Amino acid sequence: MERAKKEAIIEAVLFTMGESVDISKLAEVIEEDTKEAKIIIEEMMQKYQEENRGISIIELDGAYQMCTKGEMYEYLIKVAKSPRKYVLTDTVLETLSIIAYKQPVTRLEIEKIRGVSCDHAVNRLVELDLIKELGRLDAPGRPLLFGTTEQFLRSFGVRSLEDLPSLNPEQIEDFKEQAEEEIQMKLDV
Amino acid sequence: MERAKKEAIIEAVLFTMGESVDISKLAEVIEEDTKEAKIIIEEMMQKYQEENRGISIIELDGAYQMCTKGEMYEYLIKVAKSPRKYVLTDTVLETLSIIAYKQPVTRLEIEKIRGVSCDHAVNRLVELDLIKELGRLDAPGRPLLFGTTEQFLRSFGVRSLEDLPSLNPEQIEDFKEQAEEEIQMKLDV
Amino acid sequence: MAIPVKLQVFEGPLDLLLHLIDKNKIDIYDIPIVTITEQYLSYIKQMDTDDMNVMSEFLVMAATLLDIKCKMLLPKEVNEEGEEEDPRAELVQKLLEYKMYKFMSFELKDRQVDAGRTMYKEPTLPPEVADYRPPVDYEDLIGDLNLSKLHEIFKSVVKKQEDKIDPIRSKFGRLEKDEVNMDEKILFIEAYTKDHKRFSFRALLEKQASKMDVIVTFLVILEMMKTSKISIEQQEIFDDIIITSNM
Repeated sequence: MERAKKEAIIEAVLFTMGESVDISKLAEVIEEDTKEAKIIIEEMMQKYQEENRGISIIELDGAYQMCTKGEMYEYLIKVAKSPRKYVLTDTVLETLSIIAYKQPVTRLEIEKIRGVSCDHAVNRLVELDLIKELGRLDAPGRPLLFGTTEQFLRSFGVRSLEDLPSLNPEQIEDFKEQAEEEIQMKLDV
Repeated sequence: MERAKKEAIIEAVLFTMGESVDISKLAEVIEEDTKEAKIIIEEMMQKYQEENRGISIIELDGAYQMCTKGEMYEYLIKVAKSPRKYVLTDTVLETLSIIAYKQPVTRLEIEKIRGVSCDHAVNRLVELDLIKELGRLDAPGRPLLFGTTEQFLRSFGVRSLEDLPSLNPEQIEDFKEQAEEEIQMKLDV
Repeated sequence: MAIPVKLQVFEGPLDLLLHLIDKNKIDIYDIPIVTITEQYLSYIKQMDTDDMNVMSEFLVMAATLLDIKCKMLLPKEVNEEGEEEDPRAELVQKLLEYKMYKFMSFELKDRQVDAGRTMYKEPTLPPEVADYRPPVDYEDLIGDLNLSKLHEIFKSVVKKQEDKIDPIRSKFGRLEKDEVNMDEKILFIEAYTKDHKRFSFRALLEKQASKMDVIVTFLVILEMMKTSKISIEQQEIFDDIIITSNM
C-alpha cells in the first residue's frame, strides 16, 4: 500500500468515526504496526497545521480524533450551534483537579484534602462524564475509586495524563518562595 | 481575510456541520459574495482529489457537504467491523462464577454476594452469550433469573451443570472461621 | 448602626484559612496562630448559614486551631529523633496541599476555555456498519481460564463476602438481656446479712453465678453501706473485705 493511500485511509476513518480511534485500530486498517502508524499520524498532524486547514488531529491517550482548530471557533458559531458550555464551579473544579492528579482516588481522600464533603461535586463530574468509577479499593467498605475520562482529556485539551500541567514538590517550593518574598517585602518596608 | 484562512474556515464549517451547507451561508462566514465563495470551494474540491486525501467535498444543488471518498468504503467497514478485543474483567469473571455456581440466581443475590452492583457485568455476560435469562422468580418485582448457556459449557469444557465442582457448606464454615481468626489476631495485638 | 459586611464565600475551612494567611501576608510555614485563630473565629461568627453540615466543617477547623494554640503554649513535644515538633506542622502540610490543588484548578479552568473552542463531529457510519456486532472468539476470550480457575474465583468471592462480616459485631444481635434482678438481689443479700451477721465479701462473691451477678452484688453492698445497713472493714489494700450487719 502506498504511503499516500495510508494517509487517505486514516483521514477517512477519523472523519467517519467522529470519535477517538485507537492507534491499534488505525494501524490494523493501514496494515502497519502501531509504531509505524504513529509516525504516519504524527506527520499528518504536522501537515494539518498548515494555514489553509480548518481541521486538525489530536491525540488522546493513545487514540486519535479529528476536530476543528481552536481559532475557527468564532466563525463556526456563526453557523453551528455552539457546544453546550458547562460552567464548572470552583468546588467542582477543585474536586476535579484533585481527582486528575491523585487518581485513582476515593471520596474520603478528596474530602481529606479539601476539608469539606465532595459528594455533590463528584456526582456532578460523573454526570458530565469528566470522571468515572475505576473500581473499588480493597479496604473496609470497599470505597469507590475515581479517575478521569477521555472526555476530560478532550475538554481540557490534554493529550494524556502525563500532559497535565505539572504538579510537583517544586511547585510547593514556589509557593513557599512567594510567601517568603512577601514576608521579605513587608520587612523591607 | 487571507485566502488560506477562507479555505480553512470552509473546511472547519463543513466538517462541523456534517450535513450540506448552503453556498450563501458559506459565503457569509468568509465574508465574500456567493460567486467568489463558489470559486474558492471549487478549487478546494480539486485539492481534495489528491491521492493522500480520504475525504472530499461534494456539491448538492447549490450546497456543499464533506464526505469520505467512495473508495474508502472497504476500509471504513474494516474499522467498524474490526473484531473487538473482548476481555473478561475481574468483575465480569466474579459475576460469572457466582452465576455458574448459584444458578438460577437474580441480580440481587449476586449483588449481595459481591457487595456491589452487577448490572454492567450481567449485561456484558448476556452479550457474550455466556449467561442467559432463565425466567422470573416468583417474588415481589418478579426479578429475572440468570443461568449459564450452552456456550458457557462449551467454552469451559463442561458437559453438564452437574459437572461443576460444588462448593460445600464445610468450606463456607472454614471461611467464616478464618475471618474470625483474623479479627481475633488483630484484637490480640 | 451595623455596617453590612459582604462576606466572601469560601470553599471550606482550608480556603478561609488560606485567605486569612494571604490577607495578613504571613508565612504559611510560620503562622501566628493566635492572630489567625482570632480572625478565623470572628469570621465564622459572622457566617450566616443554616446548613449544619457546612457549619460543622468550619467548626472542626476552629477546634483544631484552638488545639494548636494550646499546644503552642505548652513545652514543645520532642519526637523520637529528639527534634521539637511544631504543633502547626500538620496543618501547614494540609494547607500547602490544598493550595496546590486550588492552584491547579485555576490552571485547568484556563485550559478548559481554550479546549472548548474546538468542535467535533458525530460519527457518520452507515447503519448496517454501526449496528454490526463482530462474532466473539471464545477461545481467545476464555484463554487459559478453566473450570477449576473459575471455581477458585468463586471461592475467593465467597471468602471476601465472609471477610466483610464483622465476626464480633455480627454477634451483637445475639446478646440476651441479663436476667439479674436488682430487687431480688437486694432481698437475697439482706437475708444473707441477717443470717451471717459478720461475713467475708469474697465468700459472698463466690456464690454469684455470672459477672453480672457479681456487679449487681457489689452495687447492692455499696447501697447498703450508704444506708448504714452494714459496715465494712479492710485491713490492707486488696485484702478481703469483712462485712458486719447493723440490722
